[in-house]
Amino acid sequence: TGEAQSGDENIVKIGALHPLSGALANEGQEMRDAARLAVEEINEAGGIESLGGAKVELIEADHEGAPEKGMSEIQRLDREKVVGVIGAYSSGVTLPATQEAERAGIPFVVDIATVEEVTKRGFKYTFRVQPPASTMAANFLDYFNVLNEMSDSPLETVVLVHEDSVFGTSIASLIEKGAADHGIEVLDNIPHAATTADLSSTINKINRLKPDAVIATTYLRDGTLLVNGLNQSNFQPKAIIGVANGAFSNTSFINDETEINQYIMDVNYSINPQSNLAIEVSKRYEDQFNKHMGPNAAYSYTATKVLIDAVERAGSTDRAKIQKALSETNLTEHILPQDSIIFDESGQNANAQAVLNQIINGETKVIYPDEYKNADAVLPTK
Amino acid sequence: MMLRVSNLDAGYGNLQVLRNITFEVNSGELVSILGTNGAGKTTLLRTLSGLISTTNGQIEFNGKHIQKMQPENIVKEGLIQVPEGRMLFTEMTIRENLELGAYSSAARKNMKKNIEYCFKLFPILKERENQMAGSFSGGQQQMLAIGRALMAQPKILLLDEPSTGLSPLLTKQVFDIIKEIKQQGVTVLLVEQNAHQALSMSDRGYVIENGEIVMSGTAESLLQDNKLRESYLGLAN
Amino acid sequence: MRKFPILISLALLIFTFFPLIVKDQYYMHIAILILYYALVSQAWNILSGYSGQFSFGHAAFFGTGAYTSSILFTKLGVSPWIGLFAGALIAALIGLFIGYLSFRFKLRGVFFSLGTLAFAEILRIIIQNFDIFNKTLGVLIPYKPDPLMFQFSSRTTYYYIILLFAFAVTVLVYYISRSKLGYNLVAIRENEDAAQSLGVNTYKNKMIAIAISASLTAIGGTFYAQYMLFIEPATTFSNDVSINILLPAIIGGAGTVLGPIVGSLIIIPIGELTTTLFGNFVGANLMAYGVILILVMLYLPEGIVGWFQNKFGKEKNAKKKKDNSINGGEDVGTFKN
Amino acid sequence: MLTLILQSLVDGILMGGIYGLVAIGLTLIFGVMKIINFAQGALLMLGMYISYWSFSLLGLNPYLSIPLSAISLFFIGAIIQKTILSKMLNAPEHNQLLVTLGIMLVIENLALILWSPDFRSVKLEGFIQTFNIGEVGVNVPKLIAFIAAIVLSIGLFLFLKKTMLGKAIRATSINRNGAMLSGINTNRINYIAFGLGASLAAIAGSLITPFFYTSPTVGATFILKGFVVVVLGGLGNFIGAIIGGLIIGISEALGGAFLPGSLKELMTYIIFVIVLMAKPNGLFGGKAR
Amino acid sequence: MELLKIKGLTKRFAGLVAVNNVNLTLNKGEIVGLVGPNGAGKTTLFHSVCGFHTPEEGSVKYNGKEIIGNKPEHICKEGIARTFQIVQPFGNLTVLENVIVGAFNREKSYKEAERLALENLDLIGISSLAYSRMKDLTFPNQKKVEVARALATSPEVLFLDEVMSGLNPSEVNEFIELIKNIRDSGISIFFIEHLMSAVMALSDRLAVMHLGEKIADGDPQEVMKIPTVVEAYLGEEVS
Ligand SMILES: Nc1ncnc2c1ncn2[C@@H]1O[C@H](COP(=O)(O)OP(=O)(O)OP(=O)(O)O)[C@@H](O)[C@H]1O
Ligand SMILES: Nc1ncnc2c1ncn2[C@@H]1O[C@H](COP(=O)(O)OP(=O)(O)OP(=O)(O)O)[C@@H](O)[C@H]1O
Ligand SMILES: [Mg+2]
Ligand SMILES: [Mg+2]
Repeated sequence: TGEAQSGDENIVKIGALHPLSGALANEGQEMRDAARLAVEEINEAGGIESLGGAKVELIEADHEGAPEKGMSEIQRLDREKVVGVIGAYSSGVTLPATQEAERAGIPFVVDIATVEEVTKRGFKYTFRVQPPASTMAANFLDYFNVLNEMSDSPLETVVLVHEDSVFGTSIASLIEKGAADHGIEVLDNIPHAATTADLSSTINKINRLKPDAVIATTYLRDGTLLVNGLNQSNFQPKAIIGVANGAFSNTSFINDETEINQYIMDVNYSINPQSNLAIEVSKRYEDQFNKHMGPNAAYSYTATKVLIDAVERAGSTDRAKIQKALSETNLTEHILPQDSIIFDESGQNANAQAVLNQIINGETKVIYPDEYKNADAVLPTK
Repeated sequence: MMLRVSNLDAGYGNLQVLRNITFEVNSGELVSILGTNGAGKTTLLRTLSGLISTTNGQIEFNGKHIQKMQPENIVKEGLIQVPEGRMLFTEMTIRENLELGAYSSAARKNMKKNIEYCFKLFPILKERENQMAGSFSGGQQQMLAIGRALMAQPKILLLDEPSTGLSPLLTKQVFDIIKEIKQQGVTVLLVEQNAHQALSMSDRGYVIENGEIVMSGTAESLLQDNKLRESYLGLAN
Repeated sequence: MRKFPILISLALLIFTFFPLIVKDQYYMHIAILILYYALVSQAWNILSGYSGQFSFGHAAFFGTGAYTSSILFTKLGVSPWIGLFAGALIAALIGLFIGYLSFRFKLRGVFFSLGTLAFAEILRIIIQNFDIFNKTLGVLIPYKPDPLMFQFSSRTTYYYIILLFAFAVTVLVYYISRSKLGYNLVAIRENEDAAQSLGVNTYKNKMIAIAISASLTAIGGTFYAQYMLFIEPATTFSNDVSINILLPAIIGGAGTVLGPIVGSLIIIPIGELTTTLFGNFVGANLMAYGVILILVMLYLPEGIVGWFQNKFGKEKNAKKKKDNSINGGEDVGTFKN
Repeated sequence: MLTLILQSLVDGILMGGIYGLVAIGLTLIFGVMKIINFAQGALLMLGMYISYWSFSLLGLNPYLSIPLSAISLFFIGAIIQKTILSKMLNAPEHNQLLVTLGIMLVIENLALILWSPDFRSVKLEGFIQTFNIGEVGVNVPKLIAFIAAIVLSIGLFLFLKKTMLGKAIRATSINRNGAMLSGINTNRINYIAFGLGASLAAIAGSLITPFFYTSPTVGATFILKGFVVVVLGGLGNFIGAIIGGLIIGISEALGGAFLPGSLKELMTYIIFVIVLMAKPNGLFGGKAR
Repeated sequence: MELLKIKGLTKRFAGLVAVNNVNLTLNKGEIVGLVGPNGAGKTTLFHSVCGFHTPEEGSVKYNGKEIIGNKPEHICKEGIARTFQIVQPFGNLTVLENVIVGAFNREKSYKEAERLALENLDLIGISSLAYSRMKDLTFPNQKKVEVARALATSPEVLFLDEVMSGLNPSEVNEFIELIKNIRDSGISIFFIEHLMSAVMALSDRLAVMHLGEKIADGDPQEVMKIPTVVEAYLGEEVS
């Protein structure tokens, strides 16, 4: 299966597998756009040098959020002779899709998929750029303590609110596990369905428990319901902190909900605001697609770049060689708030980490760690 | 002439049931249609009402060609049918069923009066006006079906075996009502298995068999016909 | 239907040789999906196509099968081959429970449909809230090919297994359709009062139908889990699963033996075809799929097999009719000389 | 504790009103016309988009764009009925289900293509979002929706029971041939009924717009509960739909306050199943034939 | 021998007493007719005996065994088969398939059931319709199929609810012969009919219901002379 792929010598095909339609289409299309941007940049810069300036072609695939669709799309991409794939956002699709890629020997660079197991199956062809749930949780706990050190009104009690798919659940349960060690008291851990039309019972519980902070892992719609509901209720926590939150990092939320989003924090993967490259890319993204480059887009962009970098270094369209090149990745020029991108044995981006963001006056800023920050934190007060 | 049917063909899908049917009904007449089981009588009435589309031929009603008209417009013209199987609104009350009989705007004006008239003809309908039609007994449903048709103020009334399921007493009453309706100037086209009784009050009759009209004549002549007596009236000579 | 044995053997033959001719993994995967959907849709067909109890919640049985074998395997190391039967058994019990509640209390029509849907949701919520089921995290089955553990390195093996399942179930349905049980079920679908008046124990027969249907669907669930190696409650118990299960049977012809297979043979490739043709224009593929659904239902209201039976069955019936009347069947026509 | 219970009750009642609101259009199409309309959520979504675009392009308050969305959807519904559903009046019931599924796919994906999957929201300036009664907060947009639900359900109840048109709609769904023979233009009645069902979906959509994001798949959020509520209340029963909605809303709110995890959702379905056991035709359903 | 004994049977519908304290017996080999004005409660009585309604009071003994409270299917298994006044066809099945469902009541194998079904279709004289779809048949033919279907269950007792309505007089005469033949084959018959010619020709005994009550029971000729019967049912005199 590992052989040279493209029919046309001067074209290198890579696949992008995302939920382009269905309930997750918003995120999926945002990520596809980022991949398009990355490919465009490469081609503008002269294509893949080691392959004589071969152009990169992006083959876009839609998995609709359905596992078996993800599987068949991988095979379709295989027949298209892609040299590698990026994707796939939903953990439920990423797991079978990467497995299929493993079988077929297709390098698969996961842009987003939170669940730990993606890189825990001993697969050779699976790599992940995003920090997994455990890193997200660990980062959150650390930052939380840092926050408390800075502030004169420390946060002691929290309520965890999370959407109940594997994404929210895995992060929330890891936080709950580690909370005690970090001196945090978890008053409750409340799940909800991401598609829910109503979060008032969650809000009522929060009202009763009166935590210092609400820690939320949600998608856009439910996240907005939560913040809105809290805002309208009689109790205001000192802080609302998202973890990998799909709302607090979303353009719609940041731009449209200015009445309620002031000072909300979010521990999230994102771009590095101290990097000129990142600023440039996100500017171009914004110009081209008319929306803010959120973390999902940033990671798809990076995943595409990582894959192409490997092709460049492999100097071949042979998938096995690309796999080898990927495992030797050491990408220093990237847009993420982390050291160089290198993959550990399991294929996980070893330096991946989240940063602490805060929405300040309708813009999202990094407030910690210091090396990446572009604004000072507005600390919770009482 | 009120109704003239010429060279009519009709059927269900690929199945042709009616073949080259030609007959007429004059204004004020009571005409019976006889025929064995499955001969096509019901199909004929359905076609007249527009429930089945014709494949050939013409239906002229009061000078208008109605073979291409929608059923509801045919009703507006005054051609009303008491269908086989009654086709009641089973989950609606007796009163609502009657009211819906007077759906067309002309009939709606006289709704109150006509309901009273139906109640007079069939007192059980008044007694049970709020009962669901579906829980009526078979015969009661038949009365309701006739009542609903009368609500539409028919110019011509098509009755598909109206005595089906009625007790002898009620059968008599229904025939009396048909006579009364006729008296009032309504033209009647009657399909009946109770051939003897039907013919004895009819002006003329047609016999339909295998979808074709095979015999016609005045009521008396038909009543005297030997073959008819044997195979339709069950009277061996 | 007398042609069935010939037809089915022929199809089996073609399907058996398919992998020898077609090596492409993509086509193999599609073929597996076709057979898998033929299996679960056939299972649905028994309850809903034959006995007319329209289930909207077969995801409940599918999920039970998938979860039983996967949990047994990952937590206790029980081979999914055993899990397959355990899942089928538990699904049958759940089916009987749902059946008891629905049929004893005379839920009919849409009430039954939404009742089954509610049960699928109830199961999902239960799974999502209990640790033994890994809550919402789902179950990841480690990738370690081992035939004894229902895991194969070659896709062809999966193919032959699902081929066997799908055809076994189809043959089973063929026999049911010609048996007392089959006639009872159809009678229940057409008119329960009449069925009862003819001595059909409607409750018992419906219970049998739901038990068979549930357990066969669960077998499909186990297969799916072993093939995908990952299941999670949100997708496993979703409405989409229930709809995908009933789609082939209706397209092909509910209440016919070959309906689910034919429907699956059509609907799965159409889904792939629209993706290939319109895939670059996101949304257009699903729109096209929707349009095709509408057209099929408009022009083939009784499904593909139903349409065939009507078209060719009619001629056959007409012939039989004639034969009969020649053999002394009474004829009309006393008048025409 | 008491505040919590009271607050939960209020939230539950308001949310129940929303469920009821969604269920009203559904109970007309599903309960009276006997069409299992999967596309109802998609129609609701169209209503939301109409209100959204009226707001963002014309600056029209969503409450003012209700007539626009209602009328537009009436015609869309009538067209769907005329071009598609009217052709399958004699087909088996479950076929309609697949057809409406197809319609849903077409509408949702058309919306995806036309308007992208972006989430859109309407922000009403200077609009009071909540007020307090004692310590209990009441959400204003939801209250408006709740009142609208009650008004609409009573209106429709009277419409179907008292007017000739309403009776004709019921008659047509019971026996189409019988209706034709009574002089009812059944095709027209079906366009009107389906159009009305669609415009009720649109009204619900417009009323939801002020507090919920609009996106192509938003219909799914409401429609499943909508079906549950319709069945719970008894098919075709408008008052039943509201009461069914309230039952679900309140039980969810109380369940959410006192049950761990996402078990509150279980309440909906368990209540649903229990009600059906006791009353196989829904709370206010008539006797089975 | 008393085959079926109905005692004190009462069935009410919300305020309406549809069947009021009715006593009736059917002896082996007998044909009993039941007449009465529309809405008298005849069909309701059938429904109550056959398990489709649960009567409020009374008992029905079949072969000495109480059958009230039994489900319709059990009553059929016991040996009572019935037809419906408002036909209850299996609309999408062929006529033959309709009858096969009945035949499966006692038969196990498909072959046997099919044979039995064809036999009964032949008996009723509708074999030519065997492969027609039930819902395409005219009502009278559907009723004939219902008779064949009921007979195929191999009953001891046959309940017929207005099977002859919609037949023309000659066809009625044929049907009368048919029913007599069925009786001669050992099946007792209890029938409702409004066609007086048929009622008089068939009934060994005749019962009359009015407003839910049985108002007469006995020799047909005698019963038809009872003034209350004449008044309630026939109107004026007997023809
Ligand atoms: N919906 C239908 N589809 C197909 N064939 C039909 C349909 N309805 C009736 N037929 C057939 O058409 C023929 C004529 O039927 P029709 O109902 O007109 O007879 P009829 O003269 O009214 O008989 P009856 O006295 O029994 O009511 C019959 O052979 C019948 O089987
Ligand atoms: N399900 C029901 N609910 C309410 N009333 C009913 C129900 N079924 C029957 N009835 C009423 O009970 C009475 C007896 O009805 P039944 O059908 O037994 O009459 P019948 O003697 O068979 O009349 P017919 O000769 O007209 O068929 C009627 O007044 C009828 O309206
Ligand atoms: Mg007829
Ligand atoms: Mg009766």
